[in-house]
Amino acid sequence: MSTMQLPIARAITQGLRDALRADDHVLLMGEDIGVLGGVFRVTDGLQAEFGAQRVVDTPLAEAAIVGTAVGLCFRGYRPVVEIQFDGFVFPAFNQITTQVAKMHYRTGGRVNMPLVIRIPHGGGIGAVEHHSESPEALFAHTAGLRVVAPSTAQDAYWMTRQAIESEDPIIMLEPKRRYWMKGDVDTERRPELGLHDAAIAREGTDATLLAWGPSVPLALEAAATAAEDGTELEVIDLRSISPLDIDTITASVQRTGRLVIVHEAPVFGGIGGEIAARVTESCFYSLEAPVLRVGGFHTPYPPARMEEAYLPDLDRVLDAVDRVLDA
Amino acid sequence: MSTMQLPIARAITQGLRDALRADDHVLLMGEDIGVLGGVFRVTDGLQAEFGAQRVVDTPLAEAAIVGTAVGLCFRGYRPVVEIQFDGFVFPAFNQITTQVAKMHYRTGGRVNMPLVIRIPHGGGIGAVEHHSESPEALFAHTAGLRVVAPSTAQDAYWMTRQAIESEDPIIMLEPKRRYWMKGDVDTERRPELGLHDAAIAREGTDATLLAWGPSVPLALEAAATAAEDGTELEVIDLRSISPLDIDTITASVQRTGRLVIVHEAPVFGGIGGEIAARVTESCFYSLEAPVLRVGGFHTPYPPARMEEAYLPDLDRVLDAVDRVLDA
Amino acid sequence: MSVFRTTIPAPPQDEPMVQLLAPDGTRTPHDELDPVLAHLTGEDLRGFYRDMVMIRAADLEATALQRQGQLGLWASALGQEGAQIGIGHASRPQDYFVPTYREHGVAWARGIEPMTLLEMFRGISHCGWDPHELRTHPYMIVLGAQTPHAVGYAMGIQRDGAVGTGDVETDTAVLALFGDGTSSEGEVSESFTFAASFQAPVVFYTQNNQWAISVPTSVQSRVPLAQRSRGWGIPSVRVDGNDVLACLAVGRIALDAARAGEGPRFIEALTYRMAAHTTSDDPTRYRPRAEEEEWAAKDPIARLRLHLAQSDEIDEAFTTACDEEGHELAMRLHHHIHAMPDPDPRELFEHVYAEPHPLVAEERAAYDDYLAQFEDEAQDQEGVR
Amino acid sequence: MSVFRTTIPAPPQDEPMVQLLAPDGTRTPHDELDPVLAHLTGEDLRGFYRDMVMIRAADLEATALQRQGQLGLWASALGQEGAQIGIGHASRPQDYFVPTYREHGVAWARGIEPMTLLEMFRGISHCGWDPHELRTHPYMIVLGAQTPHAVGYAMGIQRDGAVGTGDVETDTAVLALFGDGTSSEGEVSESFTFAASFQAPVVFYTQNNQWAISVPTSVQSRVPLAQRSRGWGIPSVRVDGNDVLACLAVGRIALDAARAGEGPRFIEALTYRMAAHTTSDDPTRYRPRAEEEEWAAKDPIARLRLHLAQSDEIDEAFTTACDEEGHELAMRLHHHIHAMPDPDPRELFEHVYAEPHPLVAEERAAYDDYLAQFEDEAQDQEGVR
Ligand SMILES: Cc1ncc(C[n+]2csc(CCOP(=O)(O)OP(=O)(O)O)c2C)c(N)n1
Ligand SMILES: Cc1ncc(C[n+]2csc(CCOP(=O)(O)OP(=O)(O)O)c2C)c(N)n1
Ligand SMILES: [Mg+2]
Ligand SMILES: [Mg+2]
Repeated sequence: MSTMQLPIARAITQGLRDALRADDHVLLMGEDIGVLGGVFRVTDGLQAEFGAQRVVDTPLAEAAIVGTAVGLCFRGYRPVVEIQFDGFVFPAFNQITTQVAKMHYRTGGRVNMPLVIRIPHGGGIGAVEHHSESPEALFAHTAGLRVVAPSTAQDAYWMTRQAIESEDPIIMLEPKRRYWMKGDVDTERRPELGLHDAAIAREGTDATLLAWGPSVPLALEAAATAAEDGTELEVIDLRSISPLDIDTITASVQRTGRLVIVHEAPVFGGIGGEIAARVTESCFYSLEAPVLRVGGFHTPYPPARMEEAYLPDLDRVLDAVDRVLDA
Repeated sequence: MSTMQLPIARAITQGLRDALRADDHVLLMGEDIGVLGGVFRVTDGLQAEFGAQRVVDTPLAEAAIVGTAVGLCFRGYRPVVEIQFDGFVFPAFNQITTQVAKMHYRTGGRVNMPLVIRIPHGGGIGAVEHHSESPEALFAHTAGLRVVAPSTAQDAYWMTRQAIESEDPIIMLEPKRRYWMKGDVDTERRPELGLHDAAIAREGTDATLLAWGPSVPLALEAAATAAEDGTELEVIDLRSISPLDIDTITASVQRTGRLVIVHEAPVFGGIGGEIAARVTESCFYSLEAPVLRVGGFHTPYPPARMEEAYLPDLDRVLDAVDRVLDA
Repeated sequence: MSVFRTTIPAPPQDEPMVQLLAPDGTRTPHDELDPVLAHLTGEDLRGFYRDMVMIRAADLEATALQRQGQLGLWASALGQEGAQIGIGHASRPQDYFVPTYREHGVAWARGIEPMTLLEMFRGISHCGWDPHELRTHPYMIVLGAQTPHAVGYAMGIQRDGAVGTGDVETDTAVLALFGDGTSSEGEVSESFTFAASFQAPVVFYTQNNQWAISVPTSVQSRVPLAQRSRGWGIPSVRVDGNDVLACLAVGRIALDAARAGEGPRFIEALTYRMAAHTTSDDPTRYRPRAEEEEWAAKDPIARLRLHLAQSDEIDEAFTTACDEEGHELAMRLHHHIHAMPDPDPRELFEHVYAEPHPLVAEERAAYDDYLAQFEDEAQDQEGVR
Repeated sequence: MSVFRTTIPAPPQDEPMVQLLAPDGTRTPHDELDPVLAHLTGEDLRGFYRDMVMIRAADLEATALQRQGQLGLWASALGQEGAQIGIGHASRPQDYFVPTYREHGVAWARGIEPMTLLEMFRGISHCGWDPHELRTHPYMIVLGAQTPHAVGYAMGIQRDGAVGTGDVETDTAVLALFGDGTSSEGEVSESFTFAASFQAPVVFYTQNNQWAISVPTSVQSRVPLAQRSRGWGIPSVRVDGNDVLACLAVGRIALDAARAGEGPRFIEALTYRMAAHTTSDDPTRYRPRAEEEEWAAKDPIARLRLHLAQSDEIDEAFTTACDEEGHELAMRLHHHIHAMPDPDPRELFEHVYAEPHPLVAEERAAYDDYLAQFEDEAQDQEGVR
């Protein structure tokens, strides 16, 4: 009864709705999230249901959206702010990096920042500049932030709930090009996985494919394709970028001996590098090939008619799988 | 005759002075850089020499400092802006990430951004919060920026010159706690090393120690100490964080078989991870131990009386060297 | 009266709006503005009319092209033609323009081909023109990020000595455009600070089209936006943005003041975004149809036509010719865009840096090798067949 | 007169300054402000005098402690005691304060021990107090970053229904403090926008101490800063910041207006930073000695003493007692700080997150192991000896 088929966007809507119902101190803020329901309609209907004091259309200023949310935390609220697109989080970068991340530490643990920053992220939607960014590495490097990226409807619901319940600030990266991908959602049975646990999305033995957010369906597709040729890939849906569930990753790599990491962000300086370094350190003697990374190039996100070449796709992932198996 | 002993800060001053002399379109902008000569006195005397139109005390707003510099590039100028401390670059993060980095690409190569952003960076000066940050990874991940970090007076002079001559935007991280460390500077003979070349600061055979900026003297000290025990460490002064001189690094690691990376920034998500991943990929069969990293912890920069524990020091570097040699 | 002052005339909403052409075409005389417009001939006015018709035609066609999948997105400027053509013609050739993403009329007045604008919306480039050549900044999507660029450019003009010499043919000003919603971004305020502090030759121009996507201007400011800049001592005016003549006149005064070295100015042009925010938007979700109708009655094109008709400066032959020319422009856009090839994906590696870059070179080479595999495979397969 | 308006009275610099106490101690009557101060007794005024003396003593001692190496840095508030004690006492206990890093007088008036302030400057913690308990935000070093927090807190007050009920004992307001230089930061302007838009119960209070390190206020604004907020329709006033009574009165009016639901207010308190920017600064490089002397003659403490002496509310016994108490406070600080142990370095891993975090736990454990090595080594060596 509590299970339904929902697209990811709607699963988040439901997560927000249930959080708003569960706790009077939860409130949503952002540009166009109220009357319009957000440009992706993720907050659709919520202002009508909870009123303009709890679902707030703010003035157009990201630093102040995040900055006022910090102030609301001090007053005991649990704000959930929406950044309209990944590329527009940068005006708020100072607040996120020097305030949100550091406030608990600054106050010696006396003040919590139960703040969620929702960011539709990633490319593949044919958009103009600044609408397809993958800035996760820019947040993960900063201690004090937690960074998560659901890839399924079920996770979208529950990770929204868990993020809002967390006493720490969470950057939630929503896989915008998968917003309308459907999946089963059970809104009643709490999942066993914690907010920061990785999931084995498919078991396999020959190599591990690790991905998050919008790249998980791609990794699964690659595994299905490889299986046709008799190669069994294990797919890890990372779910949490910071902290990393390094135990799940190393356990898998120790079994398979090989790791390919897929993400949309540019490879250079991306979180794939951190994972590769860590895995290599802990699995140095069980790794049979160097960790390979498939991701964006060291270029700005290109105009839409070139984005297919920029984004990891099935061929590029399988090419890396071949290389890691050949090594 | 053209060689003099200068502290790093003064070498930069001289680099700026000579650049201002060489090209009328060079101008300096920032907070307190004019009359005061900057809080570190790096621009000392320059406003008196070149006037307030070329050495500009700006209003107190980092986004506009960088943003107006972008506009000045469009008008044919070569602005050099000073961010007063590393922790205060974040209000300008939007301009740096979405404008400075992307403008050349956005305009299809029609407009250059010969802009230098000077940032005194790193810790170890006993300062209050936000005065000791190492944000290099947050810039290096963004294509379109170049990130450099001199560690000697000679490099401070010439990399300043080269950065200003570059047609691309440069983030120049200045080793603030080494500002008064002296070295020989030859202001006439152009060095052979390009702006983005790494330097072998000390040759060795047993393992490679890689560091940049303020950590280079530490790495050299560690190599000297290790040498007393008969261990010969090769020390690479990275000099350029983006792009990386990966050839110099891999050549060294192929010789020594071992690599320890030292930086002040938190290890998690730091550029050390990128280097480790790349080196492991290209030296998989010559590496005799996993690449180890010594750096800041996954915590905000702590209060000054704890920073000694936070920052890599001789013992922590030698401990990592021991571990990499024992593996 | 309290010691706390607002210096805003009470009630706060009371800000006069400069208007020369009423919606019914009536021309109100104006002591300060009339001399600025005195040089305009009937020919000039008809030219403005034609400009507005042309750009509207291009705009409607672009929306159609988006529906046909030829553009990824289109941000229509429908209804804002008066504000845009007015300020476009207020400038002098040497001036530098710093637009938003909805400045098609301004671009037209500055001589930028509509086709060039479409490149960005089609997704084949981020900017179709040479900013140096056309003295027009790239379209800007990060709201407000362009305003400090405008001020910086103006500071460059000052350093070049191209301000305040008294020669209007060479003294140069910058026009910084931004929307009513964007007025809330901190970078816009910082731009006011820099412009005021350095007395930079820059004119800020807001088309207050009443909406920032679904958010009305009242959320950004409870007092008329024109008043915002006065907190910095920057003189400002509210003008009827659907009145091309008033926009031209106040724009000319402001730009000439800036070029004369009198410092920055701010103009709020009251207008209306008649279409959706972009082709992705659905305005029925947030604004009443009645409001759209109310503004339709204030249309800038109809208004100028009525005015010109009243003074016999225009006849049906001319308006028909304009409409036909607009239609032809639309057809040209249609054909051009359908014939436009997609870029080679390898172009994505170009112009990341102005100078050589080892990582870009390495990734590009690896990508070439990777693509070559498929060509090899394809050849192999052909060999097999 | 041009259509371009500034609404700033000409000449632009002409902004009246509210003053109740002249530098010579003369008290000017004031229709609006006197009733606000009517409840104050001689005892209260002597209390303000004592407050200012105490905080100045603490301040001077902190500078000395920095010179002795006991503090890493000190940001002196010398000369700003009137502006700070005034606004501190303007508040009601339930109000929330959002300070900069130079708010020692405000902190004192709010009951924060000077010793607690020193923690941050000594480098043993980033903030010595509990913001919830003391209803005072941490000192903020990133200029302007605190102002949106203040507005957000005020938005929380609105949601709690603790505004506009008419009960001054529970209706709550927020005080957002920032410096003249900081007024240029975009986040401050965005805070004005949010505060105005939501009519949040927040009072912005700038101590215009004439300098932002080496940069005079004139670089931040060519018109009086008090006028800045009027661009948002936020009522504002310029007050003599060295006049503790005027600061208290305008502060009380503003905070009570905010708590009554009338929306935000802005106060510019004109004062002077008598000392260096911080102990790292050398003001002789940028400002004339004569300016310092000019302002010394307007000293807030001397002014109140003269006033109280004129009305026989104070005698030498009292001022001597205050001085002695100040001296004792200084001594207490001196002893406390010298006795203060350095924190255990392991504390650096604490309070990064409120909830468990595997990476922090891992790094902490590794660090413990690493430290244990040395202990083992030390023990081994002892064993050898
Ligand atoms: C920094 C930033 N935040 C958010 C957006 C998303 N966005 C695009 S247009 C828009 C509304 C802009 O309104 P306004 O400034 O009034 O200009 P208009 O579209 O009405 O011309 C928003 C929120 C953006 N492009 N940039
Ligand atoms: C965002 C940011 N930029 C720069 C600095 C460095 N800085 C510290 S204090 C200061 C001057 C502040 O002047 P003002 O706001 O007038 O306050 P005052 O120090 O005079 O009290 C500067 C530039 C900073 N702390 N934060
Ligand atoms: Mg608008
Ligand atoms: Mg100041």
